[in-house]
Amino acid sequence: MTLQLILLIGFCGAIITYFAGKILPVLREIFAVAISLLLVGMIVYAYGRYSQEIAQFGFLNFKIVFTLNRLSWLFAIIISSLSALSIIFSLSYMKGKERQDFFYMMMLFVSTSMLGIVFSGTFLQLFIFWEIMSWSTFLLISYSKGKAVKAGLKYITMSIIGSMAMLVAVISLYLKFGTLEISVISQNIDIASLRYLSCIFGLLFLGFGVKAAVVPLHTWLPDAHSEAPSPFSAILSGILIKMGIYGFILMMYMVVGIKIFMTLGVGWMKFHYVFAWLGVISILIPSFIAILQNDAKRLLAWSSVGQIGYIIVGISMGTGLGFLGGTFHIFSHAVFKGLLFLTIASVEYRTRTRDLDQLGGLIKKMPITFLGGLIGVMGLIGIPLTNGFISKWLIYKSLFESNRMFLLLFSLIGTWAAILYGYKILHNVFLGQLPEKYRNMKREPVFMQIPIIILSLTVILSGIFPGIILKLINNIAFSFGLESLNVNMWGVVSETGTLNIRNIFFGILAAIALVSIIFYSAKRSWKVSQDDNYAAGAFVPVEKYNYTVEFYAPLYKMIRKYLKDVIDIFYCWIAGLVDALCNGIRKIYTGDIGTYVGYILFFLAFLIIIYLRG
Amino acid sequence: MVSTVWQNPVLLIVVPLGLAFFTPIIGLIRKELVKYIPILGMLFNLTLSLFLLPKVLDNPIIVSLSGWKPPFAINLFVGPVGILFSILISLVGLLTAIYGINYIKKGAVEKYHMLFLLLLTGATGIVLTGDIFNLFVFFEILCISSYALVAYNQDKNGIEAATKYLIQGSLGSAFILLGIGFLYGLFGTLNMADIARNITTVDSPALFIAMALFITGFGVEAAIFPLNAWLPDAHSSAPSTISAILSGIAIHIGIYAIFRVLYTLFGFNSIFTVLAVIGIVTLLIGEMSAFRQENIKRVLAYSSMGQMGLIIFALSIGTVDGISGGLFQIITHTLSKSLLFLCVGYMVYSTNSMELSSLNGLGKRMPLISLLFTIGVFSLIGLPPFIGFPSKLSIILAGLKTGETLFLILIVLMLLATVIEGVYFFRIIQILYFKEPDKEERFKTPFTLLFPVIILGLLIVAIGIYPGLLQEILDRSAEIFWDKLSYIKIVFGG
Amino acid sequence: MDFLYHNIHFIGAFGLMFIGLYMIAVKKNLIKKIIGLGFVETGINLFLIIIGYIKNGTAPIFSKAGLDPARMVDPVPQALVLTAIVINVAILALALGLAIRLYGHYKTLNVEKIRGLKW
Amino acid sequence: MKKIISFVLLVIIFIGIYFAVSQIPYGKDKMSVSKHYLNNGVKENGASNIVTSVVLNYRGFDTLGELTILFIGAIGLGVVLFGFETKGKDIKSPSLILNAGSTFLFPFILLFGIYIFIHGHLSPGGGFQGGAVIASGFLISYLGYPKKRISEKGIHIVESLGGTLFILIGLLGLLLGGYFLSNILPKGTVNTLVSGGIIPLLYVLIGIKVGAELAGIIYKLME
Repeated sequence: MTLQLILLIGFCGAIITYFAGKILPVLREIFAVAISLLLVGMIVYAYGRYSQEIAQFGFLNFKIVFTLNRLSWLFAIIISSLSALSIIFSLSYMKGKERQDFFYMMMLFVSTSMLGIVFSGTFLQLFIFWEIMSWSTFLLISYSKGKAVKAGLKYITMSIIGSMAMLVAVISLYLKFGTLEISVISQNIDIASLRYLSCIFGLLFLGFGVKAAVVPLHTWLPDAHSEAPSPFSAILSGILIKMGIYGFILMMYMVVGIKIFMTLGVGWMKFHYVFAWLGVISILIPSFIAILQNDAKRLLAWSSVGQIGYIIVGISMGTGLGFLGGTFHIFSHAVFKGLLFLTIASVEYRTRTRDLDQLGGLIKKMPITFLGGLIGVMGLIGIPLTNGFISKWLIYKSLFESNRMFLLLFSLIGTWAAILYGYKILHNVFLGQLPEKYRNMKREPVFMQIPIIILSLTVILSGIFPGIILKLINNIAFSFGLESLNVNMWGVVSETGTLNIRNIFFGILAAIALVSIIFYSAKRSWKVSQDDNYAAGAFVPVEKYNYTVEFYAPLYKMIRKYLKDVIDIFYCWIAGLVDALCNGIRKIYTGDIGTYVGYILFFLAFLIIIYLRG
Repeated sequence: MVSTVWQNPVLLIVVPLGLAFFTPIIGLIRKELVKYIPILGMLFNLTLSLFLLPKVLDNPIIVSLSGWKPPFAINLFVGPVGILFSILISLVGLLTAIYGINYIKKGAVEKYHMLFLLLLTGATGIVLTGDIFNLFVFFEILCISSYALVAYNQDKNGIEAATKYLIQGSLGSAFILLGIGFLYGLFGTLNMADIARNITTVDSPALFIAMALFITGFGVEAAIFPLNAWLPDAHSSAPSTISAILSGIAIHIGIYAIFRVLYTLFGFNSIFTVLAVIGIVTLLIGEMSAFRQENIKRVLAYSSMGQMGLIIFALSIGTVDGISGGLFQIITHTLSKSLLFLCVGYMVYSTNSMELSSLNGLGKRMPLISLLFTIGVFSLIGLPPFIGFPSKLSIILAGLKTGETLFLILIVLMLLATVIEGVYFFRIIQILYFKEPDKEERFKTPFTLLFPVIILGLLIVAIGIYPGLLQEILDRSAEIFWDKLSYIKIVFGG
Repeated sequence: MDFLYHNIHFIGAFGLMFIGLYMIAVKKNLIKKIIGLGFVETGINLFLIIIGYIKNGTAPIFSKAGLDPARMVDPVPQALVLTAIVINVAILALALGLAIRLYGHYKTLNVEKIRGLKW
Repeated sequence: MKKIISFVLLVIIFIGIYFAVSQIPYGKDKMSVSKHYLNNGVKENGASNIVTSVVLNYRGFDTLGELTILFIGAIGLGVVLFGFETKGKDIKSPSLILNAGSTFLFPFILLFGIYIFIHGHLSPGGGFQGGAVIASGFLISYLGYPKKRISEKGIHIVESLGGTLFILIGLLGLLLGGYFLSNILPKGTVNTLVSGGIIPLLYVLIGIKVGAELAGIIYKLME
């Protein structure tokens, strides 16, 4: 009953929140936070109680089964806690905005439907919750109006296409296996031919891939993530795109099994191979595109595509280490990308802009936000002692061990790009010169500080003690029949020293100590105010002296011409084509009654001809 | 004797008819009372149909009229399908009648209510009758009253649409009559069961031509492509209550008629394949035409056309599953489309414009109506947890179950059409919610306008979450609908 | 000639229908279209009556004793035609009413000009 | 172009119809159900005109529908032409001959119509035909006195009563005979005026109703 109860509480809570808001705004906020925290609590409570529940009533003739296993628990906890933090964050962020009842309702709706996805024991439920997630997300993406409207339409169009493909796959699974229960299908997977499974994978790739924003299907993401309300962007980037990954993991490891999966494909085009390459492309190009962005959220959005690439590369390796890395990256990306989006949101909340050319120097004004941003960027880049380091390290290691040098190389290049854009966002927002207009800015409200602090601590703590989560993931991997690795509190132990944070931790502490000793003992500089802008005695106007504009200008010149989003242009072209076609089609209704009568006669004649000929 | 008289299904047709005839006299007593007559009639029908439903699920009832056994007199075949349709008709009719109390204010109000009731009676008659010529008569009742009602507003568009509808529709009826003539010439009888019994004895072009005539004739009402040119005009120009009835009921009745004739009388298997293709073509054309419309009611009308294609496709799959899915889709479409038209009716009434741009930001100005509109739209696209999802799912399931490549291709096309449908509907949702309104002031909605819409919305959600509610009824109905032999057997009493 | 002789009834009925359909499809004047509709209906009614005809049959009325039921023509098509005529009357009346209204709006009955609703 | 296409389509259709018609023998006896009517109709209904018997009893439900359609036609015309003003055209008063003739003929036409529908079960004719004749009487009176109006309310009451009574008789049949429209009255002797059970009664109602409706339609269209 617990799982159904969780979902029930989520959905009903969403609706209650809406109506509570009609009565009293405070009531709504209390409800929203309470329900999201309650969900977190229930999921924490459910830890270790892995079970399968068959629902009392079916859907059509299908059984409804809810399952909780380690994998879904991991996802559930990420979903529920990140959305709880986002909702807490929204308490301040959404203040004074219109239609808040709706916003909170949809936030709860989206997160509960994602919980529904991970608790699904049958593909049917998976699809149902998937669709609920799609449309509720759509309603939130367009929330801010303006450009968001177009972004929402783009999102939902791709999303529908994806889910239609998924629907076909689901139904064909049903016809093949006579059931949609995931556990039953995975037991009987042998009766399906490889060709059939490849087709299914192709279809599901469309379905899951759109949500996961793998490269040819990513075009909705930059628009949607940047235009959505910021707390929701955190959810979008942090967990929603992971739902696609969840689907992939489910299919690859749980349903089909990794052994069969590695043999899937057409000829030499093995599926996992294609998949890994798509992952690498997702790392490489979007990361460079991200450098070019001047909208902070758009930059982060492109970076999300890149980070998803790491996850995909990791899980498509089919080794224990790769799985460990990929899945850990799901967690770490959720945390640090959520953190970054919230950071930007709190900057945006105070400054009313997220244009990187106009911001700068906010370090003094919002120190906690800066700290959050710093830690987030460190995680993003993968600096040791953050969780991003752990996952990326593991992924590189697995690539290395699987002898995929090209993949490794391209992933590393992607990381350089990550460093560049990570620094760009950090610098352009927080460092440098403070624009004049923000001189009297207040600090961020407390409800924004709490989630940022919690997430920052998570990034650091899970970077120092990765074992807590690695152990769980290792168990998941073991249950999928992958090789079990020796995981302890500090990392993965093996003869070659796969990952040992203890050494790194102390090493880095020592290095920091060393650097600071040198830095302070060899101090030759003096402090200068940023506004000490004298150029040969002449006073330089403050506004113009803002070097955040055209950051990395030479680099832009070099790479810009290669980095058009060709795929997006292609899709838009197709959309235009369809549009024109539709406009043409409706011209058959000419408005002339004689023509219409002609149609009727034609139809009759057509039927008669059919008969006379056959 | 007296106790069972009130359960006689013939009352489903006769009582509303009598009420409609009696309306002018009531109108003489008090003009206001006339508005409540359709409500009375439909309430009666709804109660009786719901009461009859469990009975006919076991055994369809045969009612012979004038006291002679079939085939000598007209008989009613009251099966689950008929009662299902009757419930739908009376439900939507009831809600629309309630909506109409405050909605219809100008024009010949009294006559509107009479015609409204007669239209619904005609629809009920079609689904219950077991006689081909009687079917034609009721079909004409349905058609002629809808011609008149489309023109009710008497504006330029309404009259034009009604004229076009009338010419195409009566051409269709002429074909049906010709088809009936052929059948009578071949078999010397008009009772459907009797014809069905003898149909194997004849194998001639006349039979096929008769069938082609029937398909064409009923197809005009059922909005098969390319016979559906009247539909967008008529549905968009009629008063919204009538659009709701036309879109929610009238066209489904056309489909019922086609498939009753095909399943029970003819049953050429090859024609089902052709019809399935035509259905998908209708779907695609409808959705594509709706894509670029700027007139909200025309969007809905074209979408109705598309949905008709989907239903035709489902019913031509030719398996019990397919029929069950098709019936389910009919219910979906009836509920959703009447909901949408009623919502839009109020929107158009308030904003005085049918342009999509006039709906900007209505989500703020009339929140409840917009919410219900959204529910209806989601249900039509087929998103869970609304009724459209299980129905679409069962259609796809039925189609793929046949395992034929043709159906696979058709289903892929159908999904493509769903994408197109989704896009334009989502665009409307965005216009409702995410565009700045021109004015801020909110509209107050009268309760009589709100009540029917809320009921429809609740039904959509309830069945969407728990489709098991309908599943058994639909499966049983589909079985009886499909089974020609048992039809004959039941009519002739074993 | 023989063909004509034996099928003259059908030719009459379907000829009317053909003319009517052609009128509906081609003529531009709305009234002519409506007249075409009348033609079609009449043709079909004629066809129905022909179906029920029996060579040398009598009317199905037992007005005096000793009439042989076997020699009477089929009464059913006559009943049908009765109904069909009434239906036709209703349709034509409505159509004419609409035409009057349409003329009021457009000041023309040329259907090619009455194209307010399209696409 | 359009003409040619239409013509070709029509030719195809009629080729199909030709094939179909060639299957239906002309002038041969192919009755199945109506055999029963011819053989037993008189016995079962007491009406000597079998067509009437079919129209009102065996297929009485159709007739009810038919009445409804005419009713719809009348109301529909009312809806379509609601509020339509005659543009103050001066109606020329007709010639003296028409004027006097219509006054003279009107009662006779009415009488003839009534005769037709009362004898509907005995001889050719019936409610619809009688109603049409009555309506033509009204037409003549209209031609004679274009300015005179019969009361629309009166027409409504008549047609409404006609329809309602028809249904009430049917329901009475359901109540007493167990079937809608069952012939509950005694059959009487064949070929007398009072025979055929409810049939003459119904035909009278139909006659009045149809007369009223057609007259209504004529007046509406005349305006």
